[in-house]
Amino acid sequence: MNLEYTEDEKAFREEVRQFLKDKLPSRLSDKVRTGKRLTKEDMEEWHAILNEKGWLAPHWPEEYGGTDWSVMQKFIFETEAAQAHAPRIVPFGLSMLAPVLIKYGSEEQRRHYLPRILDGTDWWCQGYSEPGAGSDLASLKTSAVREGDHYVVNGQKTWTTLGQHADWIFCLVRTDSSGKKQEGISFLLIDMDSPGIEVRPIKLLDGDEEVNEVFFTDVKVPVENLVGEENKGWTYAKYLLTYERTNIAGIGASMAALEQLKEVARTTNRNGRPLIEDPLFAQRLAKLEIDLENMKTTNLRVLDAAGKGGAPTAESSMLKIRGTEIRQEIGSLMRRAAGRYAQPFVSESMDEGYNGAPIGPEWTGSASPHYFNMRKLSIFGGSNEVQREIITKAILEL
Amino acid sequence: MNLEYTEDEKAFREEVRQFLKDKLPSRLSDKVRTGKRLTKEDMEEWHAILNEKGWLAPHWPEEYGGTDWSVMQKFIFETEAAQAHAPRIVPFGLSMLAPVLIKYGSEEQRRHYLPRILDGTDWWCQGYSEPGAGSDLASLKTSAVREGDHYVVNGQKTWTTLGQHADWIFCLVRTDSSGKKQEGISFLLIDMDSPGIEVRPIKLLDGDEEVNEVFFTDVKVPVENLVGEENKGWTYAKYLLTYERTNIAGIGASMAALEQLKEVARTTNRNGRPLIEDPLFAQRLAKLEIDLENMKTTNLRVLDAAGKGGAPTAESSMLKIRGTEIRQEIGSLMRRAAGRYAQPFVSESMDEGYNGAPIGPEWTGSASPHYFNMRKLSIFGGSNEVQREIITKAILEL
Amino acid sequence: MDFAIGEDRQMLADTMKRFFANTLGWEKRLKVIETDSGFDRGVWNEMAELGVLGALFPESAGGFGGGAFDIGTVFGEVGRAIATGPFIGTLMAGRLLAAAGETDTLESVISGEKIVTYAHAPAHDPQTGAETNVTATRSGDGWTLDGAKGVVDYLGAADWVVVTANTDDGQRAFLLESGAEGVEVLDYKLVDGGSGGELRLTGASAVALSGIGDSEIAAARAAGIVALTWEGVAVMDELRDQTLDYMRTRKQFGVPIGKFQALQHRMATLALEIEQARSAAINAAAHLDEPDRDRFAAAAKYTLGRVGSLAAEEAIQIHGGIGMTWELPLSHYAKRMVMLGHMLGDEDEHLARYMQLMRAA
Amino acid sequence: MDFAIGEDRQMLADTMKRFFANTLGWEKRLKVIETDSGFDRGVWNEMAELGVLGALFPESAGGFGGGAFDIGTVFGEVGRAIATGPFIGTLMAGRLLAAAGETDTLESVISGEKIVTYAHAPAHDPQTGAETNVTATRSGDGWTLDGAKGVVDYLGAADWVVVTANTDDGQRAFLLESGAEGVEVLDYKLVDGGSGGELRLTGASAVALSGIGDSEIAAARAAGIVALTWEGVAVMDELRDQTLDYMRTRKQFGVPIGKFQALQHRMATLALEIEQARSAAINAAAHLDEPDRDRFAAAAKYTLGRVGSLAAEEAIQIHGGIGMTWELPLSHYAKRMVMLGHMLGDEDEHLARYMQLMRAA
Repeated sequence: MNLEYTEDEKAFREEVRQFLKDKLPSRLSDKVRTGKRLTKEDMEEWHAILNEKGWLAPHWPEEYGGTDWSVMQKFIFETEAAQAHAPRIVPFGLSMLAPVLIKYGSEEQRRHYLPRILDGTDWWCQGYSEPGAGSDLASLKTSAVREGDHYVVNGQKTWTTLGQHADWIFCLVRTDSSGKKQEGISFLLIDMDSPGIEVRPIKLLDGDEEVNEVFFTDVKVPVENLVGEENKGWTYAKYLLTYERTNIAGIGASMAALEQLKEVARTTNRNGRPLIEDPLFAQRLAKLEIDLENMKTTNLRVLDAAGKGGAPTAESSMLKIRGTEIRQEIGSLMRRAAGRYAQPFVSESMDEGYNGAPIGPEWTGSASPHYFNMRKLSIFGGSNEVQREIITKAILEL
Repeated sequence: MNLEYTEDEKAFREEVRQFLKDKLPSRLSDKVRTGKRLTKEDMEEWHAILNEKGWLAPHWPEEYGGTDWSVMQKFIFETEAAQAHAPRIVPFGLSMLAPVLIKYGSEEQRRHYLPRILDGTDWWCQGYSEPGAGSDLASLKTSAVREGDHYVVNGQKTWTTLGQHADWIFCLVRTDSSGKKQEGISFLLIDMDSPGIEVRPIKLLDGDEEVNEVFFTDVKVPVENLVGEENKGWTYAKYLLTYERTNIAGIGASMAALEQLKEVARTTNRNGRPLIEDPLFAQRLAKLEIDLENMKTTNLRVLDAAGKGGAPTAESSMLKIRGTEIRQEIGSLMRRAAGRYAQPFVSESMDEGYNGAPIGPEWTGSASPHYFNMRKLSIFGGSNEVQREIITKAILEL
Repeated sequence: MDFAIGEDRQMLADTMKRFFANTLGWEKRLKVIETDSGFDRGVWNEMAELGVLGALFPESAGGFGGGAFDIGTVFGEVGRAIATGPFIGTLMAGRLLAAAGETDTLESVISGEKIVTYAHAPAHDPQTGAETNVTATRSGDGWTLDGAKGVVDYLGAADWVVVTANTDDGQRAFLLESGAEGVEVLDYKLVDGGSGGELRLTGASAVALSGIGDSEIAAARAAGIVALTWEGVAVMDELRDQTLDYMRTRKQFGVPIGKFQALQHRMATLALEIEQARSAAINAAAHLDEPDRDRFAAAAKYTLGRVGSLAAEEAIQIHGGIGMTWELPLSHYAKRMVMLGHMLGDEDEHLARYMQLMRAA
Repeated sequence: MDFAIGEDRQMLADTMKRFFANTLGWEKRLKVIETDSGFDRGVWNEMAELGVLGALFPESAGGFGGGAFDIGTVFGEVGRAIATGPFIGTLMAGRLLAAAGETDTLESVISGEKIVTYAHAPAHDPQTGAETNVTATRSGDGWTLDGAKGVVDYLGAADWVVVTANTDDGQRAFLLESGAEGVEVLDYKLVDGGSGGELRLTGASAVALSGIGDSEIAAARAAGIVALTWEGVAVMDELRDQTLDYMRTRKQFGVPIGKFQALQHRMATLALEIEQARSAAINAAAHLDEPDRDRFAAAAKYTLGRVGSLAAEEAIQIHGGIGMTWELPLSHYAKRMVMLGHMLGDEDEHLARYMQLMRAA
């Protein structure tokens, strides 16, 4: 057993660090570090920088623009980028749609869509959830009826993250209602400019609008936009949901956030001493750090097993649960650290260039909104309850 | 709202305290306080003292020997007795069988059995659980077949607490297997001296033998020992299970045990200071004490509602869950307080008159056995999972 | 022993329930919390006319209640309606005004004519990063205040502020006109839709409240904690009931999610914890005028913080995405719940206080 | 990075598994733990002949392993078989003997001929109620030991005891013959079926181990913690697997209890926590010779204590009454699990240590 990085991995880590030092704009990393809102342009800027370097799609095959990195290299890149406060890469095209196209799409679809994902021509969003189909995704109702060269799509999707920026949406639609609910689902690519599509933002409890409802009224979609076979969409959907799990625990983001939290605990006084010397706060912090240190190794063990030829396994459900719990707990401790200054809410202060009077320590401004926003982590991407169901069946064999 | 005792209640409390001071033998209270084993004779001694005073059966109607106390008086008596380290009163005859006889038994049964319970002639034990019927009590299989003037009983009961001392056992038996499982159960009184009964002690993980298996092989039971009607036993069983709930939270026992724990925390040094000044131990202790203070009031609120004419309600399931959790947590903290001295196990040191060399602080000797023994609280008497089911249906209405 | 709240208080509660239902319906409330002040002055005045604020103070000070369970009753209804407004500031400032015999001032507060708030916690100084507090110095017959206070409840709407300050003789309290010279108010919105502000004082003139020192200030704080815990328990009740309603109707996999045992058992635990929090709030009220006041106040505020976060987080989690939306009342109750934890000291602060009192006992 | 345990260690593990299966079946173990010493000397010797004890020490000291993952491998199998015996005493005393170059003594321990244990923690003095430790004073060429040590692993069976003691020059370690004059041994059974003892020394002669001071003693402790955490994770694996087996077969209300979702979700959480504890144990081993050894040791022992209690309590609870019976192996695993938490410092002690290191970092 050896938990050290190999020499090659160390060299790679250096290369990544140098790249981040040279190419990650401090304007962007400052925004990420201080919890400011990222604009569409911010996200596109980082996307383009990575694409120029050829590091945008590490998990794609090399022939389409991937990097041929080992799982460990991918892990190193992700943790280093997170610790350097790089923006998260918008995953919908790169990490969700692309693997499906690569495995199940036609060669034409791959040749057409993949380069446009890389160069930023197409911003994709995801059309999975519906108002009546949350954890029970397969009960979706949005229908696609074949009429000549087209499908006609009617229905509604919801929780469509960043859908307001999107050029395209990949959708699960119902093409057959006669059999088992999983068996009549198809996977369609839909141009967001199509007549009959309406996007309505959903205001969340922190006042922000990052998710949307998308309504489809007689939307015509060319049949060549079907991925794979009709009524086989559930297979592709499940593949998509289990594919990109190397970063599901969000270790890098947690490491970066914990460092900030510890800095806050060292520099914030409460009752005349730094929070890190307050036994009750310090024990929360210590328990959290221990949990994260353990999680790092748990994550690497799962990656190591996957790298040895295993596919992503049900173990990733454990990573999802504890990884999101850790991120939520970090958010919770930042909120606690803010004390009474967790209460003020100046929405504009989270935008770039805000010049208003500062209220409380700077980092407190986003503490509560971030805490509330983090609740989504245990709900989206397969709720933590759904993950426990997966563990029950696949690992516990109950 | 007024959480103070009334003047009458205060006077009653004084009377109880005086009685305990005068009549509770220090030999017994010392044994209880130091976690020593109680013998059958010890339990009988306290039983007789209470009977002499007329305080043995507060929850019985006065005509049979009850006290006509209010729920608050019963609560005061129970908490004062526990805090004075009185032995617990063996409940099987007094608090389990007697209420069933009073409500559902014949006048002959009441006149015969109740006085014998009071004067200690009959020691009762409970024949409810079976190896295949734990939480799912109604699936019991022990059969009673009517043959002339007798039932012939065959089967097995288990977890029969203190059955080794018992003269009689009250049993749920199956008299009809044709319909719903709840509908073929009868309630029988069986003399433990009957031919065909065998009692085998079950050794528990702490090495002690307080529960038993009871085997029935062609045991003849006179039909007049049937309580109520044949096949209606499930009604009586449920009544028994919900009847005696005023003390289900074990507040008095917890208060007494917490006082001991705090004394230990004040007098035990760890790393050069008393445990009560160790922030990690002290916060466990403070959380526990707060939970118990809250529980005291929750318990009184439930009693108050019951005293105003309400029957014991599903709220008592909450009392059962949190009450047992608190008692278990006290046991857990005693074990933690013992540090490395939680490991030695000198079984004989828990018997009266043990003269061996003491190992570690005196109270550490029973810390681990007691901790393990306390696990039963969340299992027996309707497991805490079963209580959550009751809450789900009766309170949450889900 | 008696756990009934009493007829008069029940009437008060019923009145408030009806009043909020009529004047602060959900759509109205959504509009109110989008305003700068975060509350509706008209509703406030109407409510004052009903006598709600009078219930917080004893007859000797122009009110008609002032007992711990009166406070609890009022704040319980505030919580149930998730009403915004300077409730806690009115209570705490008003208790000190009452103790100081400033009945005229208090009368105009009780009637709704004037708004008063309470400034006690120090401010974070954005220049130095340090905590800054207010000091008071004698100036002729009166006093001059300098320094700053942080996160003062509804400061922007206040006509008067009761400010605590350090003097050569220890801590005292002062009555300050918010429009006076040397008073700078920086007001802002709060996470729960209300408003707060930073109070910066430079040689501002103020009137000393007579007879107010550490012990009266501690008593006002204890009354504030009773208020917050009763408000909190009502908010928890709402979080639980709204979640149970959702569980009965929302279907997944063909059945109401309330049929999933894992969720049932979590809700059973939550319901139990809420009953414990209710008992803690009752204990805090019952001991408000007793020697062990601080122990029960600490226990109640600790319990509120712990159970409150659990209630907010479980309610959102069980709702799923919809529980995170602005549109649903639930998310607003969750925000209010969590923010209550940050007022007058959080869970850890009160647990530490309890530990201290336990050691000393 | 590589998480495979390696071929040699896998062979060692397989050998131990077979050995325990053949020599320490369940009925045999039940008899062994009823004896005074709580272990079987014959089994111990056979095991030593297989080379199991040699795996705990480096070649330079007559062993053939001694790395952190060797220790982990051995103690993992000890845990899985819930084998009793002076394992931890052998490891910790042996590490100090090795460091002091006492290879002859160590050789007879590795071969099974002699038994050594390790006495470090102070004793509770039943007369004074105080903690008493051992002090060493020079006496001619040698040393004299006075004082007491508490809860010494398998003291009654030991031929030798490595005793730490305070001297004028700080802490040192000594080799003591258990039969020497001035040595009083009070031995007793332990909760988990093994044995321990109080060691009382009155002018007992002992040999100083050369070159052993605070830092070597701390290293032995860290090795001991690696051992306990690996043993503990194996015990947790057993608790989980035995409980899952029970859940698949035990029926209530007509279905296996494993079909109850509330229990499923609790077991999912437990399984997750056990993986975290395994990672903690791996981390402790990986850092045994690194500068941040103590941080990872504290993290692992804290995690072991926390998850261990959870595993023991959940396993018993889900089994119900049967989980509390002597007859079922499960209850013995649960007892061993909880007792591991009490060895070499408990959960809270290690969390406090971690907090201290975190503050200093």
